[in-house]
Amino acid sequence: MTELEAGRAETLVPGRGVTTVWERYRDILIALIAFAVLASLPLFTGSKALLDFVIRCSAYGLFATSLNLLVGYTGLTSFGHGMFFGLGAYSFGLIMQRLGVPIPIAFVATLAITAVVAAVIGAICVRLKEIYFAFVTLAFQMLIHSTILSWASFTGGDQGLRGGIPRPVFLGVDLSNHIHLYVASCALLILGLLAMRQIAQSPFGYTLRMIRDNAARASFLGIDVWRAKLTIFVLAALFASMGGMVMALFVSGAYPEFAYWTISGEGIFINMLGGVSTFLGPMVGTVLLLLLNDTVTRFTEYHGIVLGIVILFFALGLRKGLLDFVAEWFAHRREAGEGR
Amino acid sequence: MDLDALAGCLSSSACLVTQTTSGLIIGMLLFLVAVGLTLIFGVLKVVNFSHGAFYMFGAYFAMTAYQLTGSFALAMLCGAAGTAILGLIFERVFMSRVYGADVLMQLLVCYAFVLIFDDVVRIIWGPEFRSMGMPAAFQVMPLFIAGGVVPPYYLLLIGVALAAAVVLGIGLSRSRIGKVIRAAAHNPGMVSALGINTGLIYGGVFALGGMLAGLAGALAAPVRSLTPGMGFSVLIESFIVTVIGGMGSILGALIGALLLGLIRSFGSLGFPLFTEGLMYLFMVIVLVSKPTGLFGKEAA
Amino acid sequence: MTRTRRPGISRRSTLALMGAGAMTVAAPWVARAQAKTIKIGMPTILSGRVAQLGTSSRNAVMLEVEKVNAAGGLAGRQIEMVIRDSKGQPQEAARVARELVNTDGCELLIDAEASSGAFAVHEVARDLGVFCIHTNSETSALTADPKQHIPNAFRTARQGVHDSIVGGSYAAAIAKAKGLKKWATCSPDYAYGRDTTAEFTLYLKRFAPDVEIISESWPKLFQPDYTEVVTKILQAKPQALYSCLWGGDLTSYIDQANIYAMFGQMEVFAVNMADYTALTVVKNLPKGIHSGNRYIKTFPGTPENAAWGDAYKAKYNEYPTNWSWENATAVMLMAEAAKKANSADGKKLAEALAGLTIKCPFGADGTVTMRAEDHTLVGYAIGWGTTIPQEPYVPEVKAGDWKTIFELEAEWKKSKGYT
Amino acid sequence: MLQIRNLAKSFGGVKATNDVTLDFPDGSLTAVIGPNGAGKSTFFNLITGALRPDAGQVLLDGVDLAGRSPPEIVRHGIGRAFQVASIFRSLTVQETMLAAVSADQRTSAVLHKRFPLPETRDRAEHVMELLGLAGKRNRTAATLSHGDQKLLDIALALVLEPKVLLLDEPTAGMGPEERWRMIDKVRELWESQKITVVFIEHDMDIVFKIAPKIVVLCYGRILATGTPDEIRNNSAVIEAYLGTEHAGAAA
Repeated sequence: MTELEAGRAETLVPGRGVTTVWERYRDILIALIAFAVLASLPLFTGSKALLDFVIRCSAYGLFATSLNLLVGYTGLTSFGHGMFFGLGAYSFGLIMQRLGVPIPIAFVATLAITAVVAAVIGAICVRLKEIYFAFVTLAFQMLIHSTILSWASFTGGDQGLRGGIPRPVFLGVDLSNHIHLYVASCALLILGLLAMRQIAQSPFGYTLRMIRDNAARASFLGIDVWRAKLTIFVLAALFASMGGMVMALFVSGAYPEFAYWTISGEGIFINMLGGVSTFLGPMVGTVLLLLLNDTVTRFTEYHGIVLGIVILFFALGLRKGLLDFVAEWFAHRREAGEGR
Repeated sequence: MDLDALAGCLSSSACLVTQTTSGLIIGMLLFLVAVGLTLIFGVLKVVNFSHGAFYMFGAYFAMTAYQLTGSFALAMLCGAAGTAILGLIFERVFMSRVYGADVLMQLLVCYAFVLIFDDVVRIIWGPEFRSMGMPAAFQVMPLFIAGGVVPPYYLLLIGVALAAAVVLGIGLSRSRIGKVIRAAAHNPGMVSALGINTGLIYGGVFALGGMLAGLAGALAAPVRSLTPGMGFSVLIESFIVTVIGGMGSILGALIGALLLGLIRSFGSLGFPLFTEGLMYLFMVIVLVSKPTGLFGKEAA
Repeated sequence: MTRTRRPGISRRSTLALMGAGAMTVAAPWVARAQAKTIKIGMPTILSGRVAQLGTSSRNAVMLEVEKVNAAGGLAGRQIEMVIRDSKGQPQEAARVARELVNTDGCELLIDAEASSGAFAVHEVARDLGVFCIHTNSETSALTADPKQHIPNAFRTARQGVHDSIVGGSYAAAIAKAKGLKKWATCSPDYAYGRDTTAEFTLYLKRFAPDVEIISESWPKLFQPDYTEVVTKILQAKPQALYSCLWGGDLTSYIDQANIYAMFGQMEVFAVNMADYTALTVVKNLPKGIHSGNRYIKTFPGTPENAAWGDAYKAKYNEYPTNWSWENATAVMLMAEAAKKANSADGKKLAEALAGLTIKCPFGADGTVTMRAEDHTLVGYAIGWGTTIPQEPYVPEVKAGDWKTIFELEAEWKKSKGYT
Repeated sequence: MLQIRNLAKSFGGVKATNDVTLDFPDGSLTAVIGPNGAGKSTFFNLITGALRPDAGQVLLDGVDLAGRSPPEIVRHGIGRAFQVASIFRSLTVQETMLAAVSADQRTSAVLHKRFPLPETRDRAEHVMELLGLAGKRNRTAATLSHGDQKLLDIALALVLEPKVLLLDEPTAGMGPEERWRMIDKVRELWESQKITVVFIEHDMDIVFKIAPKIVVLCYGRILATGTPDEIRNNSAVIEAYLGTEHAGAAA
């Protein structure tokens, strides 16, 4: 039992998860650089399509990364996360259309509405475990989708919110201007990612990891598992809702498809594509999926077959997301190098 | 909402009979699809998201066979046998590679095939919707039972589905193969240690599940239009059925399917604009009060 | 990757492939130089449940574009169509439309989307100011609602309310003649189904005031099984049934209602029956279903119309759909407008198009007009008749009267607060 | 002082814990033994809130904890380790300890600061040193040896600074030599930390050697309590053990 013989001198390296001052501010620095690069993009290219692409990446990226807080960090596989994407788009669109308040107020109000709805639904859902959690979230999603379709007088039914979403100028920001919308989307994406990164690296983030690994043990450490799960369910919903708002601004409307289960499915797919064990995996997955979608639809209307084969390549070939694969590949290389 | 209509129907025997049989018809076809789903989950622990595709292939196979031969019986046989073979190949070549992997990986493989199969159908049979047509033998006046209307073709449909339920129920509980399958569901390691080829059992169960879905598709072909992607809404409904009834339970699938059929047939009277929503509401209620479904067993 | 082969190379080359993929993907973002050709972008539905209609839209457009190009193009510029699949999702339709304009350099748009997609593309047209013709959305509000109105967008699709006025008056005449007082409706539960049904019953009751709707059914769009709907209608025992189910849903419904012998028990008015996609597919089409015309080559019964239908069939080996004529009309109108404006510029085209009347095989009197006030097509052939199970499927079509249509449409707009 | 009063729990008519009354004075070290199925683990589960008792009281310093949730009971000062090491497989040893301290300091829901909080360091460090896990601080828990995983499990309980520590078979699944090392560690901890320790153990040699007090459970009841010598000579205990051995041989 050599392992128990403690104190065998191993070199003391600064531990993983032990933050230095540098690390504390590293994320903020990276975020600032990323934002600077993205925001200056319009200076170098006149391509509106590229800007459109980044806006869509913001919407889906916020959504997919927030889903990863549930799937990857907490082990809660939600099949209904898309409901908050739809909820964000609809609440924001409806508030702007009906009340005509300034955009920041509508933004905050939408987040508040999302929080309340997510708290109610989450309180019911997080009691269930594993696949049953997935089922019940899916059922709620479909219920909300059905409601949007049925409540046509309020939501516009299958036609969605028509007539455009008004985008009055606030604080000099004019979101009906393409560049302004682009920069605002990038800002939301970066701020959202930064906030989610903070959640993931906070003590609460580690509480989530404990729950994912062993919820029963976590409760014997004095952690209220139900409450922690509910908290992250609501937090993730907020970021998904932000993604929905970006999408609503982009298409200047909201459609029932935003609240359909396929959005949740795409979120899961993005996570699997990019990888769930790294923070930026879902972001990589988002870019991959959107690139794939946009290119394939340009060349063939049989995109189902092409997309299907790509998925099979990931599922049967790599067996993990791209970033997970790359990370492991590097780890292997390093080990091999050390072994020599 | 139209609760008067619902109350009116509940007090009329003709309406009761007709709507109940209509619920039965919807339910029994759903049962055929759902029982395959639940069987595959029960034994293989895989949520076969591509199950709807087998229903679709069953319908297309049946239509093609019917157009070539003009024989209804042969059409049904082709629908069932074709999908059984397809299921076997699908399981052996692809699904068997992701057992033990993350549930999400399995779902992803199934999702890939939903996309691929739909496009394959589009390439072979074209994007337009098709119709098989009702065989002349069934183009007869409907029967009147206790004031309710029942078409003979639907009697056949209910009969076939009930027969399948009985054969499955007895087969699984009484026959040797059934016992091996149940053993494989509970303890695959033990079964393979006994020298039984689990791969064969898994492939067989998948083929059986696919066959049942294909049979449902074939039976539906004369009365439903055939399009690529037709399996999708059926998949969603049979999925609800299995969740309500309890994943892995055959009795659960039967009861769940009948409940859903009745919700549809009576819901369309009382809540014509929220029939769909009613099903999801019911699903939420069942899941919250008993997560494993009405007849599901608590996981050990 | 010139290294020698060894384990692991496959992974590396995969990564390299992906890098290469990213480059080719990036390529489209580099705006291409303007050619003399004019590109017209067309988002439409080429996959999923209604792919058939999108394909028929594409077919019709290509048929007409060939003619225009042979005749010298759009104000001297050859047309190049860029047609892309939106999968029937509004957000994809919006994205594709933007991409067509921003990346592919399309100067004009033909929006061949179904309703919700059309509203999404409409926002893109509003945003980018690009010339756009909606060819398939029949939802009245798209052009009738002044809030939707923009100078650069038009519609060549039939308009729901026109259909309902003609259908309502036709059905009312039969209701009076045969004494059909108790009616049921069965329509798909989405905006088109609800609006069209409401408008139809409005005009039915207006022309035949003692008609009563005793039962309504709202199956979901693409619902596979209608058993509960069929039995519900049978229970209600109406004398007549109205339905605006369409395509595969309609044929499913007919097959399922058939085995309940429903068609012998009531008069059926199915506005979307007289469409070749449905007519040619249903195996046991009951006789005597009343239907509005969608596209039928015998109505209007002119040689031009018959010739167009035959040319389409000759080229694509199937009959045109309702969406086909609507898209063909869009190209015809653009060609004439370009002639009039002597330019293919979107702004000038739009100015020329508003109020333009052209000769057209689909016109009730041989012409159709793009009405100036609300940018929607009027004067197209519209009528109702009864079906038979073989060609010509609808032997006699009773044409609707455009004078009545205009009067009632104006009234309807007022009642909706649109004028 | 942990006092158990008339604790009872039955499963479908079978009394898994039947009217158990016991005292565990502060700073005591007690071994719980009994044949298989005697209800030892159930007894622990009732005390820690994993199971809800049908009747009875679990008094810690006079506060009744019976029927409360595991987090609540933990916060009152009853920590436990499991028969099968219950750890967080993907976290490193150090992360595990830091997160556990966070949980104890009620900072496990803190969002605005980075993990780990500075105030969690000393305690985590202390317990890692105490159990000899400091050298393996950067190892992922899943990659630890079986023995180290059990130590980590105990460390998890200990880092909460409990008043009472319940150890469910700390030596389960270990080889003979490893067992002794583990049990020495437990004894050492008990002596140095001055806490109440209750442990379940199968190995009689171990029990009789180190436990000052022994409780024997059988069919959910207390068969006997006392010092090793008293237990060794208790006829009921001997019969119970011999009896089960006979029954086991027969089956």
